[in-house]
Amino acid sequence: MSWAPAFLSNPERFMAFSRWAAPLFGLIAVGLGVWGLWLGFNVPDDYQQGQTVRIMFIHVPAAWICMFIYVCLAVASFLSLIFRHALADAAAQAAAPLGAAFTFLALVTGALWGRPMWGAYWVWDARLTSVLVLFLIYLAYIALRASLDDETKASRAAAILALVGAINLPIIKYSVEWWNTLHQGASVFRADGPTLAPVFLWPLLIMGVAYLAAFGSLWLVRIRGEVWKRRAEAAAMRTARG
Amino acid sequence: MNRLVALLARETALAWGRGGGPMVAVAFYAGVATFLPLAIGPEPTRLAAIAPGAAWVALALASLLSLERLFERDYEDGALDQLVLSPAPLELTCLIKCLGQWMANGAPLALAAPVAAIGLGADPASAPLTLACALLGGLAFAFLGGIGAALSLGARRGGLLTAVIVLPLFVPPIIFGGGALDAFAAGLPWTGGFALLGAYALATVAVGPIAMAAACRNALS
Amino acid sequence: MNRLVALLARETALAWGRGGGPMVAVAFYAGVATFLPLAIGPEPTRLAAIAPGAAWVALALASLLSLERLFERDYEDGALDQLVLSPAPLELTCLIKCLGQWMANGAPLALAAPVAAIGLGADPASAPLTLACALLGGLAFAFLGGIGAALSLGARRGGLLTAVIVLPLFVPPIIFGGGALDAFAAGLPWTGGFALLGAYALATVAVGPIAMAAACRNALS
Amino acid sequence: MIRTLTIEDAALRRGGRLLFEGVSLTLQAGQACALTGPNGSGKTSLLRAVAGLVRLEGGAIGFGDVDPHDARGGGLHFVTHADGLKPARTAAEELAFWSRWCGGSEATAQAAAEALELVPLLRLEVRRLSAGQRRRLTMARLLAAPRGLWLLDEPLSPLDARWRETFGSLMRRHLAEGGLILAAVHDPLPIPTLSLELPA
Amino acid sequence: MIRTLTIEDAALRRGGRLLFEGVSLTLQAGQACALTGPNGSGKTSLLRAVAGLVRLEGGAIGFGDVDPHDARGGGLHFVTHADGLKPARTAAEELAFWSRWCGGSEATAQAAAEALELVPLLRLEVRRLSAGQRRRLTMARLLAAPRGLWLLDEPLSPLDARWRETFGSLMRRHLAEGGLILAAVHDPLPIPTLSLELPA
Ligand code: HEM
Ligand SMILES: Nc1ncnc2c1ncn2[C@@H]1O[C@H](COP(=O)(O)OP(=O)(O)OP(=O)(O)O)[C@@H](O)[C@H]1O
Ligand SMILES: Nc1ncnc2c1ncn2[C@@H]1O[C@H](COP(=O)(O)OP(=O)(O)OP(=O)(O)O)[C@@H](O)[C@H]1O
Ligand SMILES: [Mg+2]
Ligand SMILES: [Mg+2]
Repeated sequence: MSWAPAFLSNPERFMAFSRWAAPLFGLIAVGLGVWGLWLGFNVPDDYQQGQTVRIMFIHVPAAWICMFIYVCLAVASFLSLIFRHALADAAAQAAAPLGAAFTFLALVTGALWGRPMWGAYWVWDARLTSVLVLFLIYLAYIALRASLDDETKASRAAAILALVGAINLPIIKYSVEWWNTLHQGASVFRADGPTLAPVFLWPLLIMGVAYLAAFGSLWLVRIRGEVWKRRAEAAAMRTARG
Repeated sequence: MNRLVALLARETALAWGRGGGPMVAVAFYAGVATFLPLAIGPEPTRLAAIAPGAAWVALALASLLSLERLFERDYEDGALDQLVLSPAPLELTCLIKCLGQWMANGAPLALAAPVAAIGLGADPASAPLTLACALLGGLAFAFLGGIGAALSLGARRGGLLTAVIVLPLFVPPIIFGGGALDAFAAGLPWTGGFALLGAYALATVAVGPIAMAAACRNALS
Repeated sequence: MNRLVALLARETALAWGRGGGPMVAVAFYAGVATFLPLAIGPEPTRLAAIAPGAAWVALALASLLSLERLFERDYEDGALDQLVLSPAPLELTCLIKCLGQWMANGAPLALAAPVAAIGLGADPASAPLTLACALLGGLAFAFLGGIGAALSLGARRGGLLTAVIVLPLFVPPIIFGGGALDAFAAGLPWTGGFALLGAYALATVAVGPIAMAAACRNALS
Repeated sequence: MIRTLTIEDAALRRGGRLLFEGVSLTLQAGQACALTGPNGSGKTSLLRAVAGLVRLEGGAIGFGDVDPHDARGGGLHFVTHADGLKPARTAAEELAFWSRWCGGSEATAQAAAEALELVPLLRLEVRRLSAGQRRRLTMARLLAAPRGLWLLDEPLSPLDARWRETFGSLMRRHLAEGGLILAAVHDPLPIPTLSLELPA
Repeated sequence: MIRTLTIEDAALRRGGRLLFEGVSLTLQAGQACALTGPNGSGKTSLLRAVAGLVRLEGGAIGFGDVDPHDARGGGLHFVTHADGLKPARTAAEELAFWSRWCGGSEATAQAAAEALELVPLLRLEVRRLSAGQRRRLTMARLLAAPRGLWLLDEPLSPLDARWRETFGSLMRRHLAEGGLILAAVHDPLPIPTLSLELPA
């Protein structure tokens, strides 16, 4: 794993790095979040969507980040499966509930937005359904981990599931292009550049970075907790054997 | 090669005994085709509209409920140990197991699907597409179900876990296939959805055995 | 008495682990409720019309597919021998087994049925009747399935036999329950169909255990 | 409680083949009998016939003054290879259920677990138990619910020397309390026994 | 073909408990080793480790100049209680499948069935076989597909005296042909063996 950053493969250095990185990311998240929301709530009403356009600044970054977290989960699972790396496993375990939470946020804000826009909280179209599927896969990951007693077996089984579930990511991404759904297509991350007006684009990007920092901070904190828990368990095992 | 053929024959026979086979498929769809009009009332238009979709959903559910035990029995009675101790790579063994399951369950159900759909009042012209979707979809369901079954080996609440793992993974093929059938019925281009279904099925056939083999090794160790 | 309570607890736990329980019911109906609109298109009126019926048919299919192995495992691993060697009459034991199966599978499915139906767009006023039908129907399905499972013990192609024996017996409750639900939705008197469903369920509970016990004794000897 | 077992001129047919005929045995309270014979001679089948699980072709089985129906419904224990334990349940759950099913209480199940040194294993799933541990778990119901007649099918084979010894003393105690034992074996039991040999 | 088995300083952990450590053994072509130890000491687990089904906590297992992957994929036979036979299939079907799976042919399966006197039983379903008959069916694949190393878990316990004898001579023949045997047992084998005892 020579290409992986040293702090990732060495628990000691990871702990040293995350001790200051986690709070720093947290501060960035709060700062950018406040700024982004302030900008977002002062944008002019959209000619089509009116007031409700403001949900965008919560919904869209949440939708981005929940897919990004899945990528993190899949990469960490891959590393733990192939290299049997304990820290990668802790990272995967720590990421799953965060991913579920952000996916839930995207679903709820999307549903709230859908009511005024489409006249229904929920429609069974491909984009919405595939995000729901993402949520369910996060839950399945958590459930699978919880129902195997043997720690190493649980982590390997869950890692396999995480990799299999990655098949859903392209489906979410391209669902709007493959089907004529109610949900609109990509307007920011496009090959030919964003098509969004700058007044909307900037707050959106700021909120995106804020979400990213928030996730980074929470993730590091949870990995640290996981590392501590495992150390404590190992110590308990040692003393138990005398 | 010889041993894989033998395995395929055995798995098919076992899956057949476990609740598969053409007669079961026919019975199952006969059930759906009889029950559905009985349960929701026999107005032809209502029925015809939902017929292919209902047959399609019934296929997914039937696959789900029969796949759960694909590995469990072999795991508990020691057959899985013997299957692992062989020159045949475990990935191939898993592939054959799923294929056997599909041949005993999925394929007969697929063959019966268009009949059931037409029985419910679907346009006979849709039969070839219904069949093709059911064949491909059944393949995807078999391999996805195999992954779920292998992952939940040795877990508490194995059956539940299989369902929780497998159901979300079933959604994309359902969307693809349902979309193709719906588009066909509406006279719209349906090849897109169908191609995606095929791609998804092939992807599960390619990736599924690797995941299953890893999961089986993990459960045995 | 004590031992029957213990048996009920065990059977419920086993059925639960075997793929039952409230979570599976929820997952199963979540599957039905998700798959159906995906497969047949999301037009609300279409969906609402078939919602209660679809939930009802899904219940029958789920019971059918999960019941097949009610006795088989115990027969093969010797537990049935031990269950027979007891002061409790085998009829009672069989009754408890089916009841456990119903509590772990049928009842949660029944509880989830109205939710799924409403989720698909059924009139919320129909929920109590959907629930009542599903509870009674589930009971009938469990005992009918038990008879099939016991009869096919030791037979080659056990699963097939179960389906062939049981499916025709499933038809009357389906008709009664579907009729009641349909009549309710149309604002017609529905008590007739419902009463027939109740009578049928009670009859299966009364007769089923006798048939099952005889079939089990026959398979063991 | 069963105090006598009589097998009179028993004949048994399986799948068209007559396994044995003219087999007779009388077992009194406090006696054990080792049932021997080559593989496939019908030892297990005879035990099943005594337990009422299969029907004799000819002859009769009696339990002294106990009604056969009562004798089979709660008067005897039958321990075979097919132990009916579910691999996915824990040893504790299985022990609790089977001892209650056989008429024991929580306390007797606990006592049996202690006597057979199963306590540290109780939290394990049955599939994790070693062959000998699993056999001990099966045997626990012999102690958890006292019954007169023990029908044992190769009871000692997966046990180690120490447990064969211990189980021998448990059998001696059962006999001393007026119990009866009929055991199908290939190796001699560590207790004094009558013997009944089935022909090939 | 495997001609050497070396176990060096093996340690094995199951469910958090260290079953054994520092276990070593060298087995050469033509040698058999009896693996003994009390119930739960890890005999079955060690056999599974040799078969590559579980991972050692420490130490190493080697097969001479045979690659471990090849050795486990077709170089050895592993016979345990959990025989993987399906009760509802016939003996003929199961024998045919497993011998083909192990690389044997129809002819070798037939020869094995004859050597183990299984021919009259072949049409029966596995669930109808007696314990000893079923064990013989499991053993048939040892003969149907020749492999160097036999890992046997309590191979003789359900067999009668005659079959123990016969199986002893089959083992002797296997050793004479340069095979190796590692067998977990509670009773001594009817052949000369090295011995390896696991501590309690
Ligand atoms: C529960 C319902 C909804 C879900 C699950 C959902 C999901 C998503 C997802 C996954 C994305 C990221 C797309 C990408 O990166 O390519 C996204 C973006 C977006 N969503 Fe939603 N959405 C929902 C409802 C809505 C509604 C009602 C609207 C408003 C009409 C809406 C407007 C948007 C917009 C404008 C974007 C940004 C697209 C872009 O610029 O890339 N969404 N949504
Ligand atoms: N339903 C059946 N049809 C045909 N043969 C049967 C049937 N059931 C049992 N048998 C045969 O009956 C014989 C007796 O089996 P049983 O299990 O009683 O033998 P056993 O003395 O216990 O042998 P072992 O020492 O191997 O355990 C066997 O040869 C078996 O194949
Ligand atoms: N996953 C697990 N978790 C906890 N303990 C386990 C697990 N797997 C096995 N064990 C324990 O490991 C020990 C070794 O079992 P093993 O089957 O190897 O013993 P054995 O020497 O073959 O005993 P026997 O003579 O009874 O067959 C047992 O005490 C068993 O309970
Ligand atoms: Mg026997
Ligand atoms: Mg062992």
